[in-house]
Amino acid sequence: MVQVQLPLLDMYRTMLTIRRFEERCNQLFLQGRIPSTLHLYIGQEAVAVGVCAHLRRDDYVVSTHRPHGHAIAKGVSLRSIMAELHGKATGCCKGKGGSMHVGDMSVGMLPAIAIVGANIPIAAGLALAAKRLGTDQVAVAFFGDGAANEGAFHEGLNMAAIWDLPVVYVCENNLYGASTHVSKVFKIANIADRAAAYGMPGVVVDGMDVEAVYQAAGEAIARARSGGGPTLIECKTYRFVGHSRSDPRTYRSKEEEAAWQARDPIPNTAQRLIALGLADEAALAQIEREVEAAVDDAVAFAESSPLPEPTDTLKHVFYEA
Amino acid sequence: MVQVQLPLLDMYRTMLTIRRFEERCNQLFLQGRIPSTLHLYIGQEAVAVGVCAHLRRDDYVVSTHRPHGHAIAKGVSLRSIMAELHGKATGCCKGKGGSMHVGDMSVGMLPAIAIVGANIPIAAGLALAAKRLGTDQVAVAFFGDGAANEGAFHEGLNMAAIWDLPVVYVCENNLYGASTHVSKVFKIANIADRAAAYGMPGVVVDGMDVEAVYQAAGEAIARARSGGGPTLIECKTYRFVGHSRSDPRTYRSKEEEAAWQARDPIPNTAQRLIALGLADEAALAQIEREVEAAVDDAVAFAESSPLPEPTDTLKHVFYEA
Amino acid sequence: MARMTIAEALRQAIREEMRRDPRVFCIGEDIGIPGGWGGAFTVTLGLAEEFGHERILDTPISELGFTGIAVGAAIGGLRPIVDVQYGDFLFLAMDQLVNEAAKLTYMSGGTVKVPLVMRAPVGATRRGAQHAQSLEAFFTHVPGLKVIAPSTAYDAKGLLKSAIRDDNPVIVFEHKLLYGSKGPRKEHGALDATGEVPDEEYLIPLGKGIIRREGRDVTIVGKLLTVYRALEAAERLAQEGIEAEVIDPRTLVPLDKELILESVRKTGRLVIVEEDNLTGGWAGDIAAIVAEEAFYWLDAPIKRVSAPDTPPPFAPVMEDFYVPSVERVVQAVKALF
Amino acid sequence: MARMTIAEALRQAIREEMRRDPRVFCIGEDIGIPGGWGGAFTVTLGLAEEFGHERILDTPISELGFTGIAVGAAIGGLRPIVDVQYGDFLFLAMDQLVNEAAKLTYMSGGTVKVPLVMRAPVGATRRGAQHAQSLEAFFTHVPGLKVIAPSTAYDAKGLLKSAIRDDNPVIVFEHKLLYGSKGPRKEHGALDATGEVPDEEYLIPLGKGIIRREGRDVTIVGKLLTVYRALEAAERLAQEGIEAEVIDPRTLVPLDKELILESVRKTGRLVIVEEDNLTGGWAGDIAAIVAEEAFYWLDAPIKRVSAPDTPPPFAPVMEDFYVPSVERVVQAVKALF
Ligand SMILES: Cc1ncc(C[n+]2csc(CCOP(=O)(O)OP(=O)(O)O)c2C)c(N)n1
Ligand SMILES: Cc1ncc(C[n+]2csc(CCOP(=O)(O)OP(=O)(O)O)c2C)c(N)n1
Ligand SMILES: [Mg+2]
Ligand SMILES: [Mg+2]
Repeated sequence: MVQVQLPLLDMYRTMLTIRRFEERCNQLFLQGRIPSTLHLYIGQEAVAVGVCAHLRRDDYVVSTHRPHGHAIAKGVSLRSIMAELHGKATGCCKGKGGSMHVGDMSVGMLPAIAIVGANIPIAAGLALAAKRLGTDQVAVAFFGDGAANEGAFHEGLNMAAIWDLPVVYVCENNLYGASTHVSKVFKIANIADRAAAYGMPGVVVDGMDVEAVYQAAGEAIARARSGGGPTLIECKTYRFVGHSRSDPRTYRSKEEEAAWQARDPIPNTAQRLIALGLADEAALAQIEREVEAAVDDAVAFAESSPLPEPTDTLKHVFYEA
Repeated sequence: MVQVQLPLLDMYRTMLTIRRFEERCNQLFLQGRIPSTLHLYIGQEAVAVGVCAHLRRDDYVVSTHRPHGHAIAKGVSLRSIMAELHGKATGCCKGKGGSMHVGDMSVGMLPAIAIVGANIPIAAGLALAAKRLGTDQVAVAFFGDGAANEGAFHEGLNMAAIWDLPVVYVCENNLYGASTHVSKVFKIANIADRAAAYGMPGVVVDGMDVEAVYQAAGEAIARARSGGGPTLIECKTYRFVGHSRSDPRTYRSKEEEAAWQARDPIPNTAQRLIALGLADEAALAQIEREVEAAVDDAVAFAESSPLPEPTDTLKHVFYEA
Repeated sequence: MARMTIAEALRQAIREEMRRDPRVFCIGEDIGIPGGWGGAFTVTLGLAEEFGHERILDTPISELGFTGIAVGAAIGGLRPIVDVQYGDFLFLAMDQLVNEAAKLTYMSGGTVKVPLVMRAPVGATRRGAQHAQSLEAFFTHVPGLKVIAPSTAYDAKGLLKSAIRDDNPVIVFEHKLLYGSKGPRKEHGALDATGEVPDEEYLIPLGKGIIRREGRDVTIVGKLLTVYRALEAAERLAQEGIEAEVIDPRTLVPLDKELILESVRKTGRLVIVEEDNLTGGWAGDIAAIVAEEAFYWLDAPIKRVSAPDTPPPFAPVMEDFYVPSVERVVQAVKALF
Repeated sequence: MARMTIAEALRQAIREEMRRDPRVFCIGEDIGIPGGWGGAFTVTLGLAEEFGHERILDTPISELGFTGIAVGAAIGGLRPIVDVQYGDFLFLAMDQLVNEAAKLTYMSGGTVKVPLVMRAPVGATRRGAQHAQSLEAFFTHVPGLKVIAPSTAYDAKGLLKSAIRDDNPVIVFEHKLLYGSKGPRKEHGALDATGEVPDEEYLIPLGKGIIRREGRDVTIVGKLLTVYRALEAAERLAQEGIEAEVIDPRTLVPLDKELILESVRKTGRLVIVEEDNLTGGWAGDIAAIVAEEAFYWLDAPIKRVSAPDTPPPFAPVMEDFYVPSVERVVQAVKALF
């Protein structure tokens, strides 16, 4: 294994930012202060963060219905995400997108695609553009276990493979597609094994371990960037919360949840940081305060932002230079 | 390997029937006596015949844009196929279908589906019905190498696998999807290896050898019938003719064609029959005459059959009991 | 008689038909998972307990695939009720619906039947562009498909039962704001579409529309949610002395054309209200039929009140602008006088 | 000036735009295979020789996937020209076209652009139900997509060039009987749609229709093949003293509504002719627009001459009944007088 210099403290901060940001979203949602539905990423932070830590600003991320974590890890501003969730004109999509479509192309994050699996070929297309334009950008598609049963997965991975596209496919296997357990819809144990069907390398990673994710993603991204083609990385992970708003999670056991909670990447990384001497309790407390402040700021920004005009509905159907 | 009693003479006759029938179709087409386009099966006869030799009348076959061979092997009458190609009211689809949709459910042959890959989930559905109704019927889907890159392949095979459906997937890898060579669109050598992605057995068979096909299909069909679930069989084969009407085949070499022609299952099977003492030259000549007569009869039937009424267009949009 | 929501009425229809005919089964995502939600809007909740997981069949997320499986199963002798969680996902399954389900009877010269029901929730509910579309016009345009769009609990039950017994593919559009889904699946902005449903069995034949309100001055045709908008508009118009007749076709294919034509021949004026985008919408078809077949009875232009030609926006303030309001219906009618 | 077929004109448009802009590329099945056909109807024949296989990119048979790749490539800075061999296969790619390509600009608040061209052959040509459909109405209904339907070589070139330079997804419908494809790809029953194409560069802006024939008595709107049917009908009607004005909108979205309205205001009568099925067709939309916006100028009902509500049948004798004939257009017009 290659020895890499881990930006562990940065990754910790980003994971914590995602966590606190989403906890706040959930509060605001339950208070009726943000509309719609939310698919929270809580529990899976190590995946977005471990992968995106390698990405340049001009690299691409294409996400799903559960995009907040990817957006934050890719550098979309908390303010613009929070404003979007509030349906405000200052949102990253000017209020047109909403929770399931947050994104900001100025930092390489495409508005997320909420059709399960549909982001997979799109990421290959971004990679094709990068390859053709000679930019050495890499595209990353995040998607769930559920998405791996969509035709788009099959067609997208195959073309990525035959054309050696600079794309990394990160399958976040959190054991459930909505309420459906993976064992009901896969006869194989590891989704990563499907990579073989396309002549692509596939790896399984502990998605609760940000260092492991960082390691595997680093290899895949370096390979993609240097012309070595795509990789399928399966991260075994878990969402600690419901699938979407007010999901009572009665399709899974409290024991299962507790076992995964024990592997929460955030306290675990905090301990690692202390053990490695990269931070002490005071430094972590300071990060916590800074993160809270950033989330407060995002909420304040969102709440004080103007609503779109109703007639803004009619704008942006077509692109105007 | 299980020793099986091969119905080799019957299979020879059926292969020859397909060959002669399609040669005649091609002639009639070139003479402008049948309209439209034709996708001929010439060269691949061993596959349809080796598989269908195991099927009961009430088993299902779901075919593709290239269905004549499957239809004949499954027992659709030559007359009704030929009449269909002529656009006659006596055709197996009353003239509504045409070459790409021949079929006859009374012998278990669904009107063929000309959307590449679309027959794959449909076959799984027929198998699901058989399983639920407890009929011990088996469904077979034939499809090409090209179809294995459609999303429908992925979704269909996965569900067939997780539900242990009595379906056999027969991929006829004839090296080309239209003009496109498999090496351009697959990074893997054997399509059968994709079965592993679904936890399904996959086998590679010489599709020019009717005995080999018979053997592999027999095992897969027996497994399906007895509740053992689906199989993916890849038959390596070759179409000796163009993809469709008047294809000059300039995308492949004469040498390649010649090499495969040398493996023509029809003369090869004739030799085997003689070698095994199952037939002599006279018997084969007799079969040849009978087959020719059957084709003549089909053409005569088709040509003397009435056209549909123009207003028949309006019938059968909805099913009437 | 029992008062129930549309979700409950649909569930009861499915339960009764599954009891009546062992060939009927449900197939879709998250429809029968123990502890799950009974589909995205609770319609199949509890059915797996009665009928087991073979008949309430949970699938992978493979819309094209499981629709194709339903097509095959229907041909093979079962009677599948398929669902997608949001109508928007039908675009993934469209090949199986349009090229296969709708055409196999025809292509086979009438010998193959495909008794399949496809249920799809439609309508904008604060979820943005990919979970909000109205899909009706994409499917009314496909010969070989029947299309129903129930707006009351009574109709939902009676029509769905007929759809299940029909020997053809039938698409059922259900409006999310009309389900009356409860508990965690309750929808913001939902209407109270509960209604009385008889205890005894009944069917509503496909192809029969209904007059929801009688009137002599103008005909308003709505479907699903917009039936309610039309009725509310009619009340307001009545206060100004305009008596609107409100028609709910209930079945879009086959369409009860005569009901609409008769009404227009009486009123001389027509407004069609739908939540879908204006261009290419179903409303255009109704307008075209009337402009051809009741032209000489028309006293004024035909008006369509539809969503604008934009994708559904997310922000509530824009979504409320997007979805046709009662006010827009009132204005459209008044413009005809 | 050079005389050429539509297939040649499309090819020339692609060639010129590929020379002009290195970001333009073609992606589809069998489009650049050496010794192959240049796509199903020869449009890309020979282009791989000039531009190489990276820019004439042959794909697996994966319509959803390569359409999605084109969406991504467009966002990433390229300008893909995608094709499907038959329009009927668009149903497989519909999710990427409707839910992604058409909506990403909107969902992103106008920041993302998707400059993608999707080419699709339509029309019945003796191949049966799955290789014959007219797809226009499925896509004119989708906000965020532009739609063109060229019926002459001149228009094909000028419109396709504009489509390639457009910053939005544009769907191009091409009629198989108008291509003028040669050699083994020649179509039975094809019309001679060859025409003069200038040597110097020109563009035809999207959204501008054209009057193909002037007349004062009735307006006939056609598109693609039915423009020719309408023109032939007009000649026959002229012999009976009825002067028909024939309009070819060329672009379906954005529609040159004014051109049609002005004509109807002049003639007072409207017949719309299209090869698509009647119910839910594009013709209904035109009828609805006129019934709303030119109602007071109409002297007679609006007539649609369309295919019946059946899938396309195979047998020539039925297909000929299915596709609107000149005779049917003539009868429809005469019924208005
Ligand atoms: C094509 C499609 N089908 C169904 C849905 C509804 N849906 C939204 S999220 C979801 C589960 C997705 O599971 P997975 O891919 O594992 O992602 P996770 O939610 O676990 O992050 C489903 C079924 C959808 N959005 N798109
Ligand atoms: C979905 C779809 N895409 C494209 C086509 C056009 N087409 C017809 S046959 C064919 C090649 C199919 O290749 P393969 O599956 O290998 O079957 P083969 O023709 O070799 O028997 C293509 C591209 C089609 N009919 N359906
Ligand atoms: Mg999951
Ligand atoms: Mg092939």
